[in-house]
Amino acid sequence: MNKKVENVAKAMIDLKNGDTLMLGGFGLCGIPENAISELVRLGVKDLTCISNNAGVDDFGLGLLLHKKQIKKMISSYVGENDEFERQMLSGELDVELIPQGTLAERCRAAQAGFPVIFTPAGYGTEVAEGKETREFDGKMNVMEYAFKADFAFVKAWKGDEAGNLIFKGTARNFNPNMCGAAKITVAEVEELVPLGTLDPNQIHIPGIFIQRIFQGKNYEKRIEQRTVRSRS
Amino acid sequence: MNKKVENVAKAMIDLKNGDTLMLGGFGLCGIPENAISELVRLGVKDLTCISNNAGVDDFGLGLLLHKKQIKKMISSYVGENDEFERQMLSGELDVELIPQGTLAERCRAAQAGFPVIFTPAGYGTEVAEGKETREFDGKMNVMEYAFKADFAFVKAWKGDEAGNLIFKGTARNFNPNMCGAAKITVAEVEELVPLGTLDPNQIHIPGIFIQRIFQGKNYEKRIEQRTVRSRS
Amino acid sequence: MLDKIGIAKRLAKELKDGYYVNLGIGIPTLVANYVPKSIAVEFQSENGVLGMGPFPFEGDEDADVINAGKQTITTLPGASFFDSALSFSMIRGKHVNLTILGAMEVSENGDIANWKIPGKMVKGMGGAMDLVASAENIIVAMMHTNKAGDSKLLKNCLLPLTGVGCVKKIVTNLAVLEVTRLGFKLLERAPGVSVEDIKKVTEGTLIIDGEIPEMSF
Amino acid sequence: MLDKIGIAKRLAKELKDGYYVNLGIGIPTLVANYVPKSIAVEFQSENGVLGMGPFPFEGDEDADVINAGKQTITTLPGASFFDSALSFSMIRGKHVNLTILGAMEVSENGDIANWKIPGKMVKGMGGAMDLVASAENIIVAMMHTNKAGDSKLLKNCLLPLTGVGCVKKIVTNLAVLEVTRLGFKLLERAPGVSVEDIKKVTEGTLIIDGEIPEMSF
Repeated sequence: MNKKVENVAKAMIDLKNGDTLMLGGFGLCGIPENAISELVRLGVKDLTCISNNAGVDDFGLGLLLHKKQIKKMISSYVGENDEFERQMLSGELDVELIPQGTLAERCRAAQAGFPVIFTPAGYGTEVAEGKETREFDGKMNVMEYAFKADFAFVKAWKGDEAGNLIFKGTARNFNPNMCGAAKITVAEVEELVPLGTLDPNQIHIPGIFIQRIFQGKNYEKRIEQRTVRSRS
Repeated sequence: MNKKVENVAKAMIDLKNGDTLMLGGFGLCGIPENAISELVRLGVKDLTCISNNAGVDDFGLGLLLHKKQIKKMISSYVGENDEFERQMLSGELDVELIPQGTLAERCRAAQAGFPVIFTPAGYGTEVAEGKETREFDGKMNVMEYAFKADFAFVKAWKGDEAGNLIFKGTARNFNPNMCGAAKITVAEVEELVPLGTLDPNQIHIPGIFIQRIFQGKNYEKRIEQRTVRSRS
Repeated sequence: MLDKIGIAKRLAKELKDGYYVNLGIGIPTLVANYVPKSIAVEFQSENGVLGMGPFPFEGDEDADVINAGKQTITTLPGASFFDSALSFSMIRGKHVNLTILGAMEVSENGDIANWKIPGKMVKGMGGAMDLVASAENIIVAMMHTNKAGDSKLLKNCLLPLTGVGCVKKIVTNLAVLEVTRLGFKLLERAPGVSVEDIKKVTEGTLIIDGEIPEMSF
Repeated sequence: MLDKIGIAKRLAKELKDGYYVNLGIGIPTLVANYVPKSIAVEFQSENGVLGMGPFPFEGDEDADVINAGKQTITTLPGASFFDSALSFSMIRGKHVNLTILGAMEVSENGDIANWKIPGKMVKGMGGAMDLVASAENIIVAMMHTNKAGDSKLLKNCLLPLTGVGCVKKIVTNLAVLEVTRLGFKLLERAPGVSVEDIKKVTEGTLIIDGEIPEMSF
């Protein structure tokens, strides 16, 4: 079961204009840096991107926004990006904001084969407008659909050729929930280890959810808010 | 955050007749052996048990069946138990059989705060009788409710006093999905390790889902089907 | 006519390189022994393991490592363990490519009954209802007739259903058949079995289109 | 009148031993600095960590270990990392005992608005809608008035809502108030602040029942 591809270009050979993409990461933490760079290089357009955040002006999805490759963003928080704001206010960019837990679970529903979920999040707010709502146990819920996407791009810490993945720290975030939630899931890893190296008991995402995997390179891992305390 | 209790008796001090219990395990693999023994010792009656299987005649939930402590079983497969069969056919025992994936997900829904799920499993069969069904994307689904339970008893390999758990092999099964799916979740572990010993990146279930944890003892870990090949 | 091993060998020809496969209890389990050397497949067991290997050597059994048939197993390099919810995410989410399971009855529209006989002790459906409700590629492995000699390939199932319109293909001791809109399409005969032999024990509509080849292994 | 640190200190008194707490961005984040030594609490951050510790020492920052405010953090013994779905299972499933978050407006029936100002750039709700929809114990930390001096405790919220009827308690620079069926019940005054002062800047129904004590720390 060898899912390994040589490089990021091979991993997205059949990606095309207008595709819907899922991208893992929270802020700039755990984002698929190599996939984003390649999307910029390819210059594919009219993308719909499902990602919790939209990067910053010069990093992450901000790079795609800068080149106007994104038609629509589905996110929960997009606050750190001037170009995003400009395109959104000018109407160039379509934006759908949804609660973070709903975003995670709509990914998970796609992964797990559930058509819909019912969640209390957003009931009574404009997020619920036009959506079916329903009471269960005295509490109102909003019906939300599983996402449908062409590609999911996830970033893991370690992986093997079978597609098994282990994430690190809070770089895990949405990545595991997006695996297998699109037609094709591409995993980039900091370290591609030999088959049999990963402890079967400690694998976060089994390879069955992954179609392609490659060893990423040049990870910048930019820190958005460097907060420290002094040693004194 | 110390969830540690001295022993199994302390862990179920407020358990009472008529309670609904979730019990982890698949077959006899990963079952909460200490909790089951204590339930037998306590002699509590009229229990509703949510568990994928019902043990065998002289082990696992079979021990409770033998003492007629169970009023109702909610399971997916109950085939290895003569006493079960006798009580079921005589009408002493109420049995609700549901698909295994539905069982897992009704636990997970309770853990995750979802009121219902819609699953294709069981549509067109007697499992769907009396239940709401609904088409999504051309496919029919059955609406199933999150479980409501008083106690969940799970068995893990390692745990710490904060309630963090790591499972081993296929003894994992339903155990993680039942954590936090009842009012009180009691974890028994083969090894209670000092706080800080477990790698935060490798914890299967964070302690937030666990109310009580204790070091189990005398694990028999009976094998139901010992299948081997010869070394020649 | 095939024995159980023959059925398993024929089923093994349905495996394709890169497939994730869930094998039911009974004949399907035997399929794992006949995987062509030229392809890589991984076996999933719904109790929470992917990448199952052969049974352990005597003395190596681990009570914490079993398959859905509660048998002690081993794992191969690249294997993983996971919880029941994620296991059925693989199944419901159509990540498992092929499901092979046994049946008591199959109807010509692809309904399957394999979990309950009214009046007899019901053991339960286990994971079968999830598997048949979601898998896109379901092959039934069974004897063509029951112990009384009655056909198990019917116009309509008489027993309580496990799933509706889901079976795609059937491999029996006598034949390989495809479930089509018009009925059971005969694809192959078992060695030494004639089309007439198959007709006699197929209650559902049987479609015979041209020459029916004998199975090859 | 309290400053931000004063509000955080007063909020810290709401923590109870054994609580799992989610702190929003801004004033709520400061609460972590004032946990009473006598109790154990664990902080959850919805991006996927439980058991957050203080900021790292200079040079120890790890880009892979951040909180929901995207700040570099450390973890304490007993911490765990997890994915976003499990993180919101903790929140939606009511396993997090207390949520403290900021707000632009709160109405007397407990509605909260904290994510959107029409005509201005919308940053998004992040995890706030999930938190307020499910948490059973929600405390809002905010200034009593906005920059223009208008009350943020209203009969009805004017801004788009984040959640309905969910806020239980409010701690402002002037007062501690409970949301009751009849309106905002004044529980405590900030040091040096009179009931009259609070009345003036509370647009929603204010319930004053007996002597209102001054906060103690």
